[in-house]
Amino acid sequence: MSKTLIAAGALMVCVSQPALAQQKSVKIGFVSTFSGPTAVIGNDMRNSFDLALDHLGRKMGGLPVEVIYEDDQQKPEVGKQKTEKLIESDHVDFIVGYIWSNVLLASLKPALDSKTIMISANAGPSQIAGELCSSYFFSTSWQNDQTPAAVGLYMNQEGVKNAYLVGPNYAAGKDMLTGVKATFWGKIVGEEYTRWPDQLDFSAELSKVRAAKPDAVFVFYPGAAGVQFLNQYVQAGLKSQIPLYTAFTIDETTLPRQGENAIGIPGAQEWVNDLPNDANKKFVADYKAKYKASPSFYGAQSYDAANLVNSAVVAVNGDVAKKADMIKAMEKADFASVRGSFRYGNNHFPIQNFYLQDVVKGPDGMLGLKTVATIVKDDQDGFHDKCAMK
Amino acid sequence: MRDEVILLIEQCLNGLQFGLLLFLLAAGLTLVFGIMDLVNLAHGSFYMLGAYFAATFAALTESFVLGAVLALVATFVVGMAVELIAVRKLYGRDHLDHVLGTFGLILFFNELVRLVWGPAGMNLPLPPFLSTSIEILPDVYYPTYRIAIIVVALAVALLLYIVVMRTRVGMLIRAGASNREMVGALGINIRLLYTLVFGVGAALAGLAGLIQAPILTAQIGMGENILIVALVVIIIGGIGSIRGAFIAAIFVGLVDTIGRAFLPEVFRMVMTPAAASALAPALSSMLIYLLMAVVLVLRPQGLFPVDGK
Amino acid sequence: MNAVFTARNLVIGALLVFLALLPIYVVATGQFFPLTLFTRIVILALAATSLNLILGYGGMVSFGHAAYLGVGGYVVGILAKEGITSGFAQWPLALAVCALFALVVGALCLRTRGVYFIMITLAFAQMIYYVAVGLDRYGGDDGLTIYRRSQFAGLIDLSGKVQFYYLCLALLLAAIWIVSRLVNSRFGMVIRGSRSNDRRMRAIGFPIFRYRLAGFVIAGMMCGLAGALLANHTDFISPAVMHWTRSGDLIVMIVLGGVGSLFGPLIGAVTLLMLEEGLSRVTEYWQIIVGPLLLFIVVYAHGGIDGILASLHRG
Amino acid sequence: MLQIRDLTKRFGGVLASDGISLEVPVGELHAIIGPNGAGKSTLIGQLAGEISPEKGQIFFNGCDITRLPTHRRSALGLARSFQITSLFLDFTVLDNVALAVQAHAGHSFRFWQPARKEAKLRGPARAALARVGLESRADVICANLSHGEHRQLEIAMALATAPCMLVLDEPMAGMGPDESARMIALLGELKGEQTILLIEHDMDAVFRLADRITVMVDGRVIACGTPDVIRADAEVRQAYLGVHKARHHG
Repeated sequence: MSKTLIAAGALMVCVSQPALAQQKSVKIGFVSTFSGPTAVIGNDMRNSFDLALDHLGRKMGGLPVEVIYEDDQQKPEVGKQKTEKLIESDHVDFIVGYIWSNVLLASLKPALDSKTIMISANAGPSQIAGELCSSYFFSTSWQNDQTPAAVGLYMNQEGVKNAYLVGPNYAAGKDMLTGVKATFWGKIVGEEYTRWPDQLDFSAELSKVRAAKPDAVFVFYPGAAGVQFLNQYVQAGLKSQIPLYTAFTIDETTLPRQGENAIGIPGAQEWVNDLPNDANKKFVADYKAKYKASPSFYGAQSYDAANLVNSAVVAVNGDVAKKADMIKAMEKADFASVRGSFRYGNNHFPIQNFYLQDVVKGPDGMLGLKTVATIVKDDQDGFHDKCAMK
Repeated sequence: MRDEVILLIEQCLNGLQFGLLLFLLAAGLTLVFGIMDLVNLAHGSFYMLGAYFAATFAALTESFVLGAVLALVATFVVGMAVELIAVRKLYGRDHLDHVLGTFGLILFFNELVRLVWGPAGMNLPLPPFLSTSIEILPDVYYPTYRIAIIVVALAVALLLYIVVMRTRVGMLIRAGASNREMVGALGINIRLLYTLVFGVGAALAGLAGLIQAPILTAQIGMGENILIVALVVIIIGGIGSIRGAFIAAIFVGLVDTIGRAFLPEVFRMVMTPAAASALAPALSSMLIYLLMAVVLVLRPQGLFPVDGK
Repeated sequence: MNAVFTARNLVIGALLVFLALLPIYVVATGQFFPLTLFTRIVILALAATSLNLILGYGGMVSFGHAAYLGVGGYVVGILAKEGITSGFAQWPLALAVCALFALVVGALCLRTRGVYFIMITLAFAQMIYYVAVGLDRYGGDDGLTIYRRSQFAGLIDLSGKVQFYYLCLALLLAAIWIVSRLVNSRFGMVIRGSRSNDRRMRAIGFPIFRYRLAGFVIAGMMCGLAGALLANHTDFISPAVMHWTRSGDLIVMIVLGGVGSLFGPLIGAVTLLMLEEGLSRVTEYWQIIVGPLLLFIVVYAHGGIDGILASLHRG
Repeated sequence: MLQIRDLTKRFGGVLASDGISLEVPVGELHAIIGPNGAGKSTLIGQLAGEISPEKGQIFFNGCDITRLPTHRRSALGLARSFQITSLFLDFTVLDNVALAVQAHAGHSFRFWQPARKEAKLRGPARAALARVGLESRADVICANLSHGEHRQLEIAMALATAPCMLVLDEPMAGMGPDESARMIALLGELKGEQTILLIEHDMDAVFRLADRITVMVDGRVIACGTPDVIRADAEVRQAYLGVHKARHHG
């Protein structure tokens, strides 16, 4: 049995190797989470990326596009392995995806060492915006601190005097709470970090929140944890007592399970499904038609990532060996982004608007997210001056 | 001062609720462990199935209670089926085989659930009468549903106690836990007893899972982390002892919750807030393992060792 | 009995030849991924071999062995972060810290038996896991990227993929050789005796606790070496390498390959990881196949793959 | 050689050892008999150091060993055989005995040289096997031995530790008549060379071999003396031998 397995293994290794770099297609590696409860996010990203390729006619700069999707299982070390595999075995020209800051941080080194252009379609840890920045790295999302900082500004506008902050104990969680604290003027009466990703019961934290009697609570819980936190917040009777402000806690992937609990809870986002630009209208309408569901901001950022790649490949007429030229093209952010136009800062993070969003019940009785106001215009992250690139 | 006392009371209730939930899981685990001498890592899979069944049946029947009852029956049946098809072959093997075989079952069930229900997980909405909070003391509110969990779990604990201590079946179970041959000598159909006990254990895990579903939503892999905590509970309590499991579960629930709630404050007194908020969550997660290690170092057979083991 | 060309020897021989020649294929084709994959397999086989010493020969079912992978890796990672990149400092320290950790854990755990032992070793692994989570300076939960691999004063360059692979393979073979010497020495006879009957061992006059503890420490150090290699291989270390499921993986490798067989852990590691790699390419739902397969092997193939091979010869 | 004073041990409410005192001088073959549940196994457990007494003392060669761990007692020269066969079943017969030799041949922190090639261990092991008549079975895997051979091997392992005293826990249990006869012959040969404490149900063997006999009932010593004295003791006849016979015949 073992003999055949080993033989099969050896055979597989051989078969899986395509002939060496004959450039007849653009190869893109896509790392995201496709297993476990947060696979919902990964699937939304994959769907949106695929939709973008449909819109591009499955060609970039005249070359066919090949995408290889890999599952990081939401684990840094797995994500790193998959990144290495895409680079060493599949020889991808671009590597895209990454929901989680810790997975992205672990995967950064192999990508940069091999000079593969990397595009984060979600995670934006402060280190990569600052001291770890690289010309090979681009973001189509935001730096982690920016969105909560926008929420902090909104809390100021609402006259919140003091707040309690709760978030998960990992790279993005720490960035998010730092982000709120950077802009929120009021007093922080308490701060809780919870075990990530396996703590799902927040009873102890909610009791402390209640006892602290703050004016407001700010939370960051992406994916499934956002469903659990919000449901428990409502069950504890806190929703009617203390206003809740969120970042990345309510979106189209979680809303079906949060239901009416989410109504009236504000959040900030750089993209909302009703932004009035043509690219966005086409994206949202076609997504709904193709997948019978609403796209989330994760999807929107992935859609943009595909278009960013396209802008680079088109600029070099399909000669993807010209990396420096492609990077130059990408720095112009010269494509129709679904968030409206934006530009890149020196650290390759977007300088962009952030909007206030809210959950409302549509005329058809369905819950959806809606833009309420623009919180901040042309916002740049606070780490770009730590980046050595000019 | 009053605020602090109220917070402490609330956190104790949180701990009690978590502990009782652990007891539901640990009771089935320790029964199976004690009677069949089987380390069942797949116990957490029944917890997960309980949650998924409840969410599905509640949606179908549009009744929370009916959904819960159907889910209990379903996990009981699935438990017995698993015993008949797979687990039965592991009796009498060493613990290493149990760990490995039931680890295989975990993988199987996780993927099965993903195939059947998809990766997103399922919500189990609470009926309106449970989704509020009630005044437990003047001006002190606590989620009704968590009170309901405490009541249900205590009732189950009492029922188990009566069954194990006062009935003929219970006598068999106790006898089985301390003396396998004796049960055989009494001419009892051991195979049937084992299948039933395994089914009951699965149903208890399913109960724990369906109880958690409205709070945590039903999720793939939800059983694994809590399974380890449940194992800690039965080890601290002494394998095979329902009483030990009960006391250890409440103890673990309280230690975990109180640690999580108050350790950060304690740390902030002696170090910078940044260091405290980094260290405290890690240390509070560690507490129950520390507790188990201390108990085992002092009492290598747990707090309430069952004779003959 | 002593025939050289048994099915088992042929398979092991073929496997070793394959491992030795792999880099030639890799260099010839320029496809480096198989080498990355097999470096990982070889390192995990080393970890499994160390666990096999206490689990397979000594009957100590440690469910927390991955902790040493983490401890060894973290020593390398932390030193690298603090600017000490010399392997001559990193590796001995990694082994020493693992030995100390194993000594403390073993001294406390070896008082218990059976399932209690399984669980208390797990408890210590979980504790060290959460210690790593709390190491904020070294990345906490997110892990720590190692920007420079261990330096050996130009003797060997760990960044060279082929060199690094051969180093790992050499260390694995050395470990297997050491284990084969150990288990047949006086010390090994005591360890193996206490596996099959520890009460009897005491009655004939062995203070077995100290021998078991020594075995526990040796296994811990060996696994710490695997940890140092793994950290260098992945350029990254995070608490996840110490997660209990990773300890479970090591046990799976041993049981799959053959408990208490010298080459069992290697065979198990290759089989398990190739199975994962292969099946995950075939179907997204590959675990639905692996799960029942594990159960099947436990129920019907006692002695693992090595046992099957040995019985082929006998039959 | 061995002195036991006022040994007391309670399990739950049951007195398993009720103030036992006993003395075995050098060279004696001393037998302990008693019905099931008389407390013989508990006594052996306490002698071996697996059960710790609540009260009382055990002296061996003049040293107080009451609180010593099992392996230290063995090192002092107190060897025991087990009632339920308790061997290393996956080792060969010679390996089993060699392990017993090894236990008394210095420490075992020797990590490198193959133990199976050490003449220092193999030689005495073969001698012990020869002593019990198992030399021809040296290379058989222990699990493949017959029941009687297991018992012989038990004795060989006890002898291999070069003991001052043997404690034999029912060496003839479950043996057929032929095997029993061989064992009685073996014990007869050992008698005189070794001080032996023999716990045994086989009355013929006990009365044939023992220099002195102690009779236990309900955790107490009810009589102690030469075989003739014991045979004549009315209390023993009533309390034990009668019961014993009844059990065998009924």
